[in-house]
Amino acid sequence: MDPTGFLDLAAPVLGSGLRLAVPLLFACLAGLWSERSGVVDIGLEGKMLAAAFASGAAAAQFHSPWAGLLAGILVSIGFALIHGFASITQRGNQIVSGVAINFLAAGLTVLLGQVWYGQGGRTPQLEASERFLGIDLDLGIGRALGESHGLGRVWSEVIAGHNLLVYLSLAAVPATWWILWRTRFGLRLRAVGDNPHAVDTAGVSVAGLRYRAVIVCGALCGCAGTYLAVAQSAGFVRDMTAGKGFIALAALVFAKWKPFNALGACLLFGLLDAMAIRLQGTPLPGIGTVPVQVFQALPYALTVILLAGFIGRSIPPKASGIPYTKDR
Amino acid sequence: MSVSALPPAIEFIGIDKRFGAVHANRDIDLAIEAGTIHGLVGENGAGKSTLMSILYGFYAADRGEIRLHGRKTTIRSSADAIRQGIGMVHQQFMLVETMSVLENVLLGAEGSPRLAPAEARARAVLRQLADDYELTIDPDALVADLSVGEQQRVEILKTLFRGAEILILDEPTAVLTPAEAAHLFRILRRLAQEGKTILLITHKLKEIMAITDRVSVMRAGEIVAEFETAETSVERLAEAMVGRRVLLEVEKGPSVPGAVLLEVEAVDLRDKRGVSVLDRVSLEVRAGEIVGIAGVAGNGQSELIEAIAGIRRPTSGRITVCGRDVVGLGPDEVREAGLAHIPEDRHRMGLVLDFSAEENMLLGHEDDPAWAHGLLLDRSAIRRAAMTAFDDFDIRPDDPTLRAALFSGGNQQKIVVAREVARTPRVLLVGQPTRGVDIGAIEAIHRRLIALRDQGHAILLVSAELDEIRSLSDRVLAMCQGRITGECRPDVGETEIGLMMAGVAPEGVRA
Amino acid sequence: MSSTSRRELPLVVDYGLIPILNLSVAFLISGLVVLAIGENPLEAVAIMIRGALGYSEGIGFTLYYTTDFVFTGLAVAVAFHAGLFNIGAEGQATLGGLGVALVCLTFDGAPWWLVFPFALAASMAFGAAWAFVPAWAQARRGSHIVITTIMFNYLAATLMVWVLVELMSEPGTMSPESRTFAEATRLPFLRDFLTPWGIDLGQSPLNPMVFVAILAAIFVWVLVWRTRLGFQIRTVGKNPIAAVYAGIDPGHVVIVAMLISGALSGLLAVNEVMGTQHRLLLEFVAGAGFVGIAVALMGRSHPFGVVLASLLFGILYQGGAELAFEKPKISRDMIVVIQALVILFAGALEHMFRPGLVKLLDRPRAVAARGGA
Amino acid sequence: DIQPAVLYDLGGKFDKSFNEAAYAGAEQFKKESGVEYRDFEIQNDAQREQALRNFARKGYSPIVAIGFTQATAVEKVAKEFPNLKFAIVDMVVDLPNVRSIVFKEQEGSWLVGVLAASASQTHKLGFVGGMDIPLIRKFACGYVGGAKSVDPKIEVFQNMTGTTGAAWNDPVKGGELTKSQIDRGADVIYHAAGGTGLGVLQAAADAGKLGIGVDSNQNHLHPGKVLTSMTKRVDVAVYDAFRDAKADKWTSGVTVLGLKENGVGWALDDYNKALITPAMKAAVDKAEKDILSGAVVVHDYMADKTCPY
Ligand SMILES: Nc1ncnc2c1ncn2[C@@H]1O[C@H](COP(=O)(O)OP(=O)(O)OP(=O)(O)O)[C@@H](O)[C@H]1O
Ligand SMILES: Nc1ncnc2c1ncn2[C@@H]1O[C@H](COP(=O)(O)OP(=O)(O)OP(=O)(O)O)[C@@H](O)[C@H]1O
Ligand SMILES: [Mg+2]
Ligand SMILES: [Mg+2]
Repeated sequence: MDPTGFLDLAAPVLGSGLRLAVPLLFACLAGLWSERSGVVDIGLEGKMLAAAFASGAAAAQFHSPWAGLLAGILVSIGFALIHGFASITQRGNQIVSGVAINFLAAGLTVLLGQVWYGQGGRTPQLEASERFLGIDLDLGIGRALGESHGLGRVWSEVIAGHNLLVYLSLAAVPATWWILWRTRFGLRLRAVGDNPHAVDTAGVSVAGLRYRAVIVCGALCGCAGTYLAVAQSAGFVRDMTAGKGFIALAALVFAKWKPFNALGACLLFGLLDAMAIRLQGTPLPGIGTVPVQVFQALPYALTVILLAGFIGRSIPPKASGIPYTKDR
Repeated sequence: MSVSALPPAIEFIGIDKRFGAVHANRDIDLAIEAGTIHGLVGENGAGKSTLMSILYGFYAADRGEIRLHGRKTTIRSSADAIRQGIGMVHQQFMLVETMSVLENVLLGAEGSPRLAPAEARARAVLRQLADDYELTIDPDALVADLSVGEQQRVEILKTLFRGAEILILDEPTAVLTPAEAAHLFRILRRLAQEGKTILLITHKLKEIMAITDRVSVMRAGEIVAEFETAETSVERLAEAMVGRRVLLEVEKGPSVPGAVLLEVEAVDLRDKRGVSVLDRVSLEVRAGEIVGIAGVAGNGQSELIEAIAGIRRPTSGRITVCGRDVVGLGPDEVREAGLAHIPEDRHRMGLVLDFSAEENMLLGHEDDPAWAHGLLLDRSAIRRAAMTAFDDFDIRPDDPTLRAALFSGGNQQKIVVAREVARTPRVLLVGQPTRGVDIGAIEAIHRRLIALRDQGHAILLVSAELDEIRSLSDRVLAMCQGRITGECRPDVGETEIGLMMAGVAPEGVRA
Repeated sequence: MSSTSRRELPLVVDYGLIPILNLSVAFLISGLVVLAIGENPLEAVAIMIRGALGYSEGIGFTLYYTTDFVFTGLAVAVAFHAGLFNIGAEGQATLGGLGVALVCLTFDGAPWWLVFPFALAASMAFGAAWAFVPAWAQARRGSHIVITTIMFNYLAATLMVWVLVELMSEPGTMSPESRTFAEATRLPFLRDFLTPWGIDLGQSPLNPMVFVAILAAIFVWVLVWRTRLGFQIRTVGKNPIAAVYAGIDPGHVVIVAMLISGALSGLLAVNEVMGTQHRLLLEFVAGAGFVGIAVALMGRSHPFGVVLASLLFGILYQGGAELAFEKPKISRDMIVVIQALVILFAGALEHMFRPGLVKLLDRPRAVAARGGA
Repeated sequence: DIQPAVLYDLGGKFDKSFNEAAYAGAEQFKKESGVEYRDFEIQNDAQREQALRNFARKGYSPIVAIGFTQATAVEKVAKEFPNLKFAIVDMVVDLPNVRSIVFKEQEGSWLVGVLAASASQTHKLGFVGGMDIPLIRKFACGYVGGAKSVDPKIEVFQNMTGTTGAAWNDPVKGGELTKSQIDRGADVIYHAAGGTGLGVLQAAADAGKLGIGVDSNQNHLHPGKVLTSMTKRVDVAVYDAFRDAKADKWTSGVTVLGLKENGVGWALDDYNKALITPAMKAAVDKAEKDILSGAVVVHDYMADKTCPY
């Protein structure tokens, strides 16, 4: 088929893939920060959910998406600190703590939502002015490329016109890389995830580093949650994270704990999802129409195959998951 | 040397430390003159590491004070210690293996928030240090890829980079080859001459005699003796440590070699990256003899042992144990063929530290019918066996139900040895049998190996300790870059063996 | 999982006092939340306890939930001993359900004691099969078990919808669920046995699987601590290098351990499908797979601990249901919060009171140990 | 006086769908009659029976169970308590003391299909379902039928959200599904996906297209952007059950609520009247008349698990 035609077909899918990738990307980077410092976090889901609720509520309360973002981030950091206290200060089991965080968020969001708004945990529906909507980045380029087909369409649907958080998530990737691999803080943080004893004997506080990492993790989850409730949709709905936290975790392993790989992994997941959506109900050449479930299963099945086929072993930071004690 | 008028660099005054009810350090008084090298010896668990850890701010003393250059100081954390100019090279290295030498040196002493400038500065300093102390090492090398000796150099560089005036080394030579050790000592002397104060913990009394100015002996948490090195002897130190006379020289009769039990023929081995680590290695070990392999660590000895034990599969060549070709067999099958293996790293391979001692006795033998009780394991049988082993090897504490991690290195090593010799294997592979082990334990282990030889077992010994090689072996092979570079009788001089280890075989040494 | 050198305490303290302290804190905080929404916390706790343990029917329900959690908890625990984190219990149990349903529908009408063994076998076989691919991928292809098991949970759910909608649900019915099994084929309820003996379990769905659960716990204990396989599993989990040295093939052990783990998860399905619902439903596992993770870790991966932790969660579920029923103000979400707090304080923060207690009473044994060295 | 009770399905009281409608009905009854009622949200399948029995033991009656998954439990418990009144929505339980209320969703869907087809400029419509289960296919089938009756060549894209409970609470996914349908040209999108539907209506509104609500009247969510809502009066069903019990007019047996009984329909109010042109109004009124007169028989997917349209 002719290139423009193909682009017309691909552009929407790519755009949708990107939109679906954003929350995964935020969460995945969050996990990266936490686990690079040696704190395993399966509570990403819960933090996202809590943030989604907080941002939804705050945005409605103060009629500003920014208030939402702020609240989302703060609340998520709060949850992150609980996890930090349990796994860093108390040397508790990090997975149990993560599970607890997930339960806590699932219950508390709906509970408070019910008490405050009496809509079964839903936060009030947000006006356009209270949300992060697509910002017009056309800059004439879209027009120059020819409005609504071919490259023009790619520009307007894949590159331009997304909401602020989308670009923020993309910016977070190089930022994460730069901080972790180009600064003192990053050096120490990666070190503490690999051999905390080395950091300790070098006279740097292990706990201090890990707490800071956990806080960044919280902030990023906050962005993820806000994106869900205040950008993608117009308010919080119970359990609206729908397992994205776990997919993000998968992406993190997939990405071998590296920022740019994380970008790739999340885009891949997003794209697979978008394709699954697009392909639903369309007959396959040769086979004819296949059950919806085939396409719904596609992203998960492909992930497994890719992992077993191409990715090979991915080794987590050596000290991740292990509480730090001075003696062997 | 003349005792200077100025106050000692370090003074421990009544230092006392308990772990739970373990009295690790009892009211320690110790003064160390600036610019001297001070030795600290004692059995496993005597309290040496603890005392040093206190000086380095890693543990807090329960009582007592520390003075540096006469000034009373409180050292609450490693950070404090570093600020006070104290540097420590720990028993197990404190390095981030996935990072470069440069990053490891910088860690915690970066200076600027951005790395780039800090790295530039560090490179310059490293170059300087390299020139001053022949501490040459590629700053961009990944630590994981370095030999143990090099890794230790990194540790020393770390302390110097932080401008340490007082240097603590905990068993620095436990993992070094003679050459590397010699190199290390040259560096230490240089540092001492420049007025730096050095505290050296080691189990090797010869080293104490060689480079320290003074030496203190610890036993059960106390300082039981202190000598001017010049005025003491290995024997007196040993006696002070253990509290009884110790036989340092293993006395052994001549060997009566029998049939060939282990035969290695033209074995090649490439690692994952395809680099050749064993190059047409051939050797044989007969019943009733100990063959020692001398060589600088990382020249294929470990790989050779693992290839024979069935842990690595040779790319080509034949290996026969008791006449059975074992190439391609798994470790368990090789064991059945009559081989036992004391691995060189007990913590990494020889033990499961979280298992009880008796469960460690099972490792590799879990499907031995002796332990079987129908489908189940026969706990009482295992317990009985463990008990006998514990008495037999005098392993302390005398409680096989304790986690292996709670035993000192010496006793941990005895557990491994006990397990491996229990089934009187025909062929025994022994790697670094006495690394990090106190002389009491060394004596016991050596005796046992000789006894096995005399009972007609074939023993292949790999050790970084030339002394150990020479005192135990009946024949010595030298290895270099994966090749056997020479063979000689154990009584030839260190220099010849050294040459062979370097890959140049001077004529005449071939026996 | 926990720090290597924790100074040991008397078992009474470690497994008695500390958990009780933790639980009290959890309930204290829950109490505050209850207070916040305007109910009397003490009354709430009373209702929970009474609802869960106060009368025989409640106990029946409590034990019924416990049964589920024991299976998934043991499943996660076994994997843990091999150093594997099996998040896939949910999916494995789901597939187990498929197996049970297939057996029961094929032999529909046959007496239950005849079908039972096949149902057990099928549930375990299907559960194990669903665990096999992730295990194989981990062992032989090095792909991370956490991801693959997560993915297999989704795949299981998807498969179920298709099977139930396309194959099992009969025309005319709205619901994507299988035909209900014949009376004779269902597992009998214990209440039917016990009423003659004067024990009235009311209408609780407690069925013989509770005994199977206990057997499973004993089996796991024997397996892990009394058999060679168990020894090999633990060795691989604690020190894979030592395992290789010992001649154990870690890959092989990983696969076997995961198969056992999957089979245990599968057993949950017999309790639910053949024992309680008597038909195959969508999402009948209802999160028990994830509760299993908490249960396994809180039980320190020890079968006995797992059983206790499962009991705790059984109480929370049943007591919680009663509480939510009694107190309209207290929604099911409130119950989730309470569960979360329990997991947090009794699980993640389990060491909070340790240091204090250690100071109080120290253990001579460990001391003698090191002193002697 | 009576002690009515409602038992919601797993989706919960506030699922923006039939459970919520039931809640609304109960509340209305409470407001009008001043009679208190009890309700309960189950957490897992085992609690269905348990909760029903709890109500029954405490003598609650009538007890209304929402959702087809309750059938087995209702059957059991209703047998145990023959002198209490039970009602179940969306499923038939054949017992003397049980009132079964089922709806002809296909008829309501047909009507909104007609409206959608007449409102569409692109001759492409969208449908977003929560999960690929018979009930949802029933909605879809009627919708397609109605649309095709207006414009035989019209294309209807269908998407299902997911395969787990999350599928009913995933507005983000719902939004993406909708966007994708819009990208393919759809300009009117109908949802039957509970909470997920919020995302569907949102996405349609954001893109300046039209959405169609379901179950309760959702026109107000995005004034001028929701073409209409297919109302399924579960609220009425619950209300009637309570009222009949109170007034001793209780009747057991099967009640089928279709167009004729005002059990299903389409919502017209201030929020959307600007969207409904006279022509559209005429078209839908005609369709309504045909169905009532039997001239048009809307196929029920459940009958044979196929959709002829
Ligand atoms: N982290 C710890 N926790 C509890 N007890 C400890 C700890 N570290 C050391 N001990 C106790 O203190 C005593 C001294 O230990 P230390 O490591 O100082 O001995 P050492 O002289 O360094 O032995 P080695 O020569 O084997 O290194 C040991 O017997 C041990 O019982
Ligand atoms: N984490 C710990 N908890 C309790 N006691 C410990 C701990 N670590 C070490 N010890 C004690 O410290 C003493 C010395 O232990 P250490 O590991 O230093 O022996 P080692 O000979 O140095 O072993 P290696 O040199 O092989 O590391 C032993 O008696 C041991 O019981
Ligand atoms: Mg030591
Ligand atoms: Mg030592």
